[in-house]
Amino acid sequence: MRFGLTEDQKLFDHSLRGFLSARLPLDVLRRLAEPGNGFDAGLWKGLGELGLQAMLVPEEYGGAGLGLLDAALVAEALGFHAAPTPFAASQVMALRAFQAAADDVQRRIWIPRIAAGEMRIGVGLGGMSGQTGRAALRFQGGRLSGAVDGLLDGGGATHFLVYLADGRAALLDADATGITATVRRSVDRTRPLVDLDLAETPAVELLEASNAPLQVAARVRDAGRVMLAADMLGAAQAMLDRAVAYAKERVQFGRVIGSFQGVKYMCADMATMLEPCRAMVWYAAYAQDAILEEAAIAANHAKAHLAEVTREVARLATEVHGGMGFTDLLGLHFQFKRITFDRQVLGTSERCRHDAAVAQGWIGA
Amino acid sequence: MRFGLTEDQKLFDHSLRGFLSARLPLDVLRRLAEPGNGFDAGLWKGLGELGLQAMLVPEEYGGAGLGLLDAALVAEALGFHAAPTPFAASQVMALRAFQAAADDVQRRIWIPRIAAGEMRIGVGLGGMSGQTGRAALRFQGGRLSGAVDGLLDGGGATHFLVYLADGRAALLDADATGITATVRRSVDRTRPLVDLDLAETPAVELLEASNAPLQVAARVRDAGRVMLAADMLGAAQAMLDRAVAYAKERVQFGRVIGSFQGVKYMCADMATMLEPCRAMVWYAAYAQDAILEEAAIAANHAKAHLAEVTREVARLATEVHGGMGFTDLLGLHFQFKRITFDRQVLGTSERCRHDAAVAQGWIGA
Amino acid sequence: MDLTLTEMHRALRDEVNAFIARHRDRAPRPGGGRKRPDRKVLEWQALLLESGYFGRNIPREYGGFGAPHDVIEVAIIADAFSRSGVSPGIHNQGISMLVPTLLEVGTEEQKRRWVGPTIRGEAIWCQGYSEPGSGSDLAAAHTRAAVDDGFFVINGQKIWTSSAHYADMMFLLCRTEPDKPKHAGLSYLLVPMNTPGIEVRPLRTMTGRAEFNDTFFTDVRVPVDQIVMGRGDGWQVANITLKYERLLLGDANKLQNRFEAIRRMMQEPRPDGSRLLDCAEWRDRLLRLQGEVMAARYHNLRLLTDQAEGVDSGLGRLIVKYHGTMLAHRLTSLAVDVLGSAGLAYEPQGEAAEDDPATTWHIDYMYDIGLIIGGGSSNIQKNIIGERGLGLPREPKVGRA
Amino acid sequence: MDLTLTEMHRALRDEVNAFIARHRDRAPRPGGGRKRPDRKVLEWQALLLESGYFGRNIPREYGGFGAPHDVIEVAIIADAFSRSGVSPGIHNQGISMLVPTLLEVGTEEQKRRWVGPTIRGEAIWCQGYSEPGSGSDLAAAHTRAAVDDGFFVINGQKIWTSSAHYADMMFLLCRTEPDKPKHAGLSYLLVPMNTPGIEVRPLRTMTGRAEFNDTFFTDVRVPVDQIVMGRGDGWQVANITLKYERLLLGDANKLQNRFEAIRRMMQEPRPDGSRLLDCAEWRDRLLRLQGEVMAARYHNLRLLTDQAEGVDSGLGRLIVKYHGTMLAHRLTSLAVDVLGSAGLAYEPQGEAAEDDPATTWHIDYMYDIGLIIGGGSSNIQKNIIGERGLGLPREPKVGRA
Repeated sequence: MRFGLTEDQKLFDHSLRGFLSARLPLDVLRRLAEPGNGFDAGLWKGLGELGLQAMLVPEEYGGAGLGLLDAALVAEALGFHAAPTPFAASQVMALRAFQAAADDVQRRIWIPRIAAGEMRIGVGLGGMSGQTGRAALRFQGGRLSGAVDGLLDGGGATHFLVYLADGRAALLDADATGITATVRRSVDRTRPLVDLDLAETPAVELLEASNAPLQVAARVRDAGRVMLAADMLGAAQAMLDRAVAYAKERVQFGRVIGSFQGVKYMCADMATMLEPCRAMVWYAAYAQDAILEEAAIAANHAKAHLAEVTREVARLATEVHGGMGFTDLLGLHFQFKRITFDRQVLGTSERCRHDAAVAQGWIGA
Repeated sequence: MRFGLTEDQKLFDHSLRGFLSARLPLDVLRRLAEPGNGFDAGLWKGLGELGLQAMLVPEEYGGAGLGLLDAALVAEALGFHAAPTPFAASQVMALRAFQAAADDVQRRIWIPRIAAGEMRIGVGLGGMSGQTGRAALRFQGGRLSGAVDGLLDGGGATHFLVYLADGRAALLDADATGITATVRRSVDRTRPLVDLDLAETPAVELLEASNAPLQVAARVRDAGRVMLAADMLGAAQAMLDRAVAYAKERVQFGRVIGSFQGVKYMCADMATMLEPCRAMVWYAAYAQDAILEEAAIAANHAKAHLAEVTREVARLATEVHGGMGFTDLLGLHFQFKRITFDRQVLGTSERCRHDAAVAQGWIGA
Repeated sequence: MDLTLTEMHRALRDEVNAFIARHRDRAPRPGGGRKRPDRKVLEWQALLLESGYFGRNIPREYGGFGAPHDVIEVAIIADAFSRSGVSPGIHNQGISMLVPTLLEVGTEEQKRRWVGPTIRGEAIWCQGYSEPGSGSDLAAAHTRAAVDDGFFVINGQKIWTSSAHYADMMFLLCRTEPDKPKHAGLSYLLVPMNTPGIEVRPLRTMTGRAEFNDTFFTDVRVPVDQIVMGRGDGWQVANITLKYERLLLGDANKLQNRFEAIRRMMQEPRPDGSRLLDCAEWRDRLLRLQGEVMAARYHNLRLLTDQAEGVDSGLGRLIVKYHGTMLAHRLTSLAVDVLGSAGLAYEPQGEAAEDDPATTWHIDYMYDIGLIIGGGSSNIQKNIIGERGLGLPREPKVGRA
Repeated sequence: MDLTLTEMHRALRDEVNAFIARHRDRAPRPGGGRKRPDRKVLEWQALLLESGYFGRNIPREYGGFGAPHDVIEVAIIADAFSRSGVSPGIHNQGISMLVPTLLEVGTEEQKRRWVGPTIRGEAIWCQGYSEPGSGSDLAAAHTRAAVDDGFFVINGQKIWTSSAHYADMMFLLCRTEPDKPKHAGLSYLLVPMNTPGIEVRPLRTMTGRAEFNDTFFTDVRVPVDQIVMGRGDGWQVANITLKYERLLLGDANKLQNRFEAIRRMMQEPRPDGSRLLDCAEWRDRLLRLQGEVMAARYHNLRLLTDQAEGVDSGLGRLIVKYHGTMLAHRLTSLAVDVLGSAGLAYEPQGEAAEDDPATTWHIDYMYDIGLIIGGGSSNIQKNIIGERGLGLPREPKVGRA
């Protein structure tokens, strides 16, 4: 009946942003980002108290039973503040995997633990996501061997959820035998990529209760793509806001630079590109729960389009700041790199658009 | 030893532009363009007197023996003035076809007639050029039947040169039996497209003296693409020049609009895009004669790149003129449409880039 | 966020589809707008109004259907007509720009007098804004109206009056207070086009057609009560009209219709049996545009919700014209490339030629540039977005150059 | 137009190729420039100078090879080194910017003193232009130099001094005539970096590295003859240096090298055996860029010809920086997309990390934005192109905002 946020959503968004703003001033962000593993126990705890870890979990398992649109607002806020914490994979993709492919017993055991913030789950979709890197796993006798690169939210993870080529997913304990998790610091210091080498590592669980495992995997991937789109939206909005603020302050040639059409038009161009993206992210998130026939198309286009737009915004916002934008000093680069990371993982724009074409039946998979 | 025009070339260019400028003021251009057949006997005669029809013809056949770079300067000047006259196909592509695939007798008969300006030859490459439309011909017993669409320089043609799928080319008399030539007025009123329907039409000559007829056809096509690139360059330069002149005159908000960064940057963007195109066209033209191993790559990239750049320049130059640019009054649209025509014929940008990839051996033909 | 369809919405959707199926033979060809509506168009318009598929939210007392605002209803109706290819009714400047302006700031009498005939297609309006010397700088209008014995006496010239040659009325921006500062000296008058002293001359554009006119005023007399708001308020009223014009120009439904038409072209087999949609470089170009059109559509849903809730969308609204017209031109750019050389054949004068999709795409390819320029050029839009939307400072004033 | 190779050109090409084959083991790794040249680099530089493959057209009396200008020769040499991947010698700010400036307007003594050591890599220069308050508005420099007893006494701060931490000398733009108008009050001084009172602090950028420095001046004394041209001529000299900097920043050879590297990446089989170059949407993206790089290369040949013939290329020269840096960023944009998630691993601190192509591409992707901004931002470039290149009027002056 309406296209917009509810009062509850606005209030929640407001309190989350207030928390992040107070909790992550630039000097703290610098300190937390330095190790590059994308996890800080204190921040994790604080976000848990705000309900972030249980928000999507159904009420019967102790959660708030909210939808992906709510999660997108969280991802947007995390992107805005470049928050170094697991979320998109750990609290959204992994949960969705459990909901869609775990059996009753598995759900009853694990979902409450996710809701309680006891688990942080690094997720690896391997080749299914369009990511580059290794993705060759053998599963035999309950044990997993091989390698998979580029897991998301794998820094500080208690568990890993890795997909096999057939769409089933294995849950691994991060401390299990035969597991070597290499946390690679990335361009985006706020989130790492994790490479797993596995030698006869026992799987804690195998999620195989779905009749259409590859479709379920694709839905998990799409939910992740929406989260990354939202994250890019937030990061780009932060860069635009700061560029506009800087343009109102900085004086060159005896004038505030924002009064020059050259700078003004850069800001106007950024706003014109970015503003429609907000509705697109909302729609794509909402569609994952409520308009299933459009879910894949919307998710893939959201990821691809946001990647194109926010790359431009990231460059232009840096340019508006002139030399200062290029320094480390203002910390603007945290959002710049956040956008870079989001664009490059779970499939580049070309891959996402290809998947959108497949979802519309234009071409075969 | 140097990358630039000779004094002779500059002088010739100057006199040609002087002629066109005097001969084609806007009211005359309007009148000549109205029928849309791309031919005016008076203009043709005048250009002949300047040597345009014989310029590429070797001296032994009565011509000036100049190269494709000279022809590119002519094409650029014709594009600049949106001159409604055959040239690219009639005087360049057709001549090159004769030079590469006619036997000695054929050359001695026909090339002097081309040099004398007695022939105007519409050229149809059919599917080889990447053009859309019909291209299905049967050649049997010296007679041609079928249909081919979209011949260039076919308005006021005395002859048609049509390519068969195997790379041989048939010369037809425009008045021959069984020939129906439909001159289609195009968006670009200064040049039409001609559709041929043929029913047992006798061929005057068959050009089949080459051992590699498909390669020769591709070289003819590439020469045509360079001419179109040069034509786009000229048309876009005319639009840019006029936009800059307008921006220096027009007053809005109490200021000459060219003093606003908004307008100034549009002009700067156009110049930045267009200026390197000049060297590219020169190189591509020169390469057709002198650097054969780069000829195809340079020609295809020139056509594709000029099409992309000049589309932008055409839009921006119109925008700089505001509402006046959108009217018929200033005649700016003659160059706009010239660019449109050049872009759409002999293969769109995607097709030309594909051909450039083939020429580099990146992919198969 | 709630886009789920209620029972009532489902019923409406079925009802609209049934309506279209039952009545589609009575519908005129979509488009038009370059001629006075004929009897078929007027009858179809009457049927749409009566059924609540046009003017749905306009109060009954002014000739509308009087339904409360509901974004989903509006979307359902637009979608059904768009997918079926059946005319959704008349869209002209009177309906899209003057009617919402009058509903916002007109007097009760003006609303009662003009809204009904306008939405029924009986009263055709044209817009008297631009002048030869003031294209982007609208407020510099020189056309003046002096008061004489209960009448405004108008003298001057307007350009870009798009349907002046068959319009009944013009909404005119002119200078009535020459002693006041530039923006405070204007008034917004409603002028019958049959008033003596008005001369209309067709203005040919780059498309080869005369979609616009020059309109000349010599001692044209209109009663002083033919004014919207008061003397000197013209700039304010004009800006309300411009707001609606800019939303119209960036219309997301039009973008969606264009995208679908291009997709269909690319899906059709070519003479050699191949489809352009199977060429990855072409498909990727189409997909990029699809993503942009989707963003525009969802953004539009957001604006419609704001509108229904009486919220000013601010920045979200200000970007629409610039965003939509630039995207539209990129869509037609792809369309003409898809057509290739076959699209170049062009006979814009004949009525029938407008049915030829190739011709139409090339007209749109050029006309779109007119739309990028008209209704406030892209540079004007960027000033507005930067200054009103983002709060950046205005260009400093300088003396005359 | 004559690009055909004469016998002499062919001989040169063979000679260069033979030189490279014979000596390539003695060559240092290409790149570098973030450290002081080591012995290997200096010896290689000496060999190149002596062979005429570096400083080819610089007169012998100043330490060059003294050959007459010949575009083809220059192109042959650049091409041979580029294709072989062997270092073409040192490129730093002293060599690319200060040396041509001195050759253009330096005194005989300055040329004899500085050109030789600089091109040999013995004298390293840094550039003292930007200040915290004046990035784009260089002429607003506040760093001042007062004359005292035969010395300039310098006080102030410069930023973006890229090799200040190991440079021997700085060319400095500072205010010596505070009473004169903005542009007329500047001078261009040559300052030894070991002069007491200079403090250099590293400035970290978004890449995570400290490619630049802040440089502070406290009563720094340099003799009054350490000036290029006269007092108050600093803006003129600085603009000559900027001209060379902008040509350097838009360098077509660098674009070509990048393009080739991306092409090779896309031609390599991926783990599943497929090549990105076989995907038409990726290939088309590469081809678009190839076309643009080609245009830049040929344009560069044209500029080299103008230079050799002593002709000012005007507009053709003014566009180079803006065109080249924007294109460079689009090339790196493709490169990082080609690398995908695998390119994100990033350890910029270690020396070895710079050998990792993935890391290097991501550094370049960010550093390129620095180059778009530095040396006159894109907006500054567009002002220059519009005003000096196209003759459009300047922004009207206004009072202080």
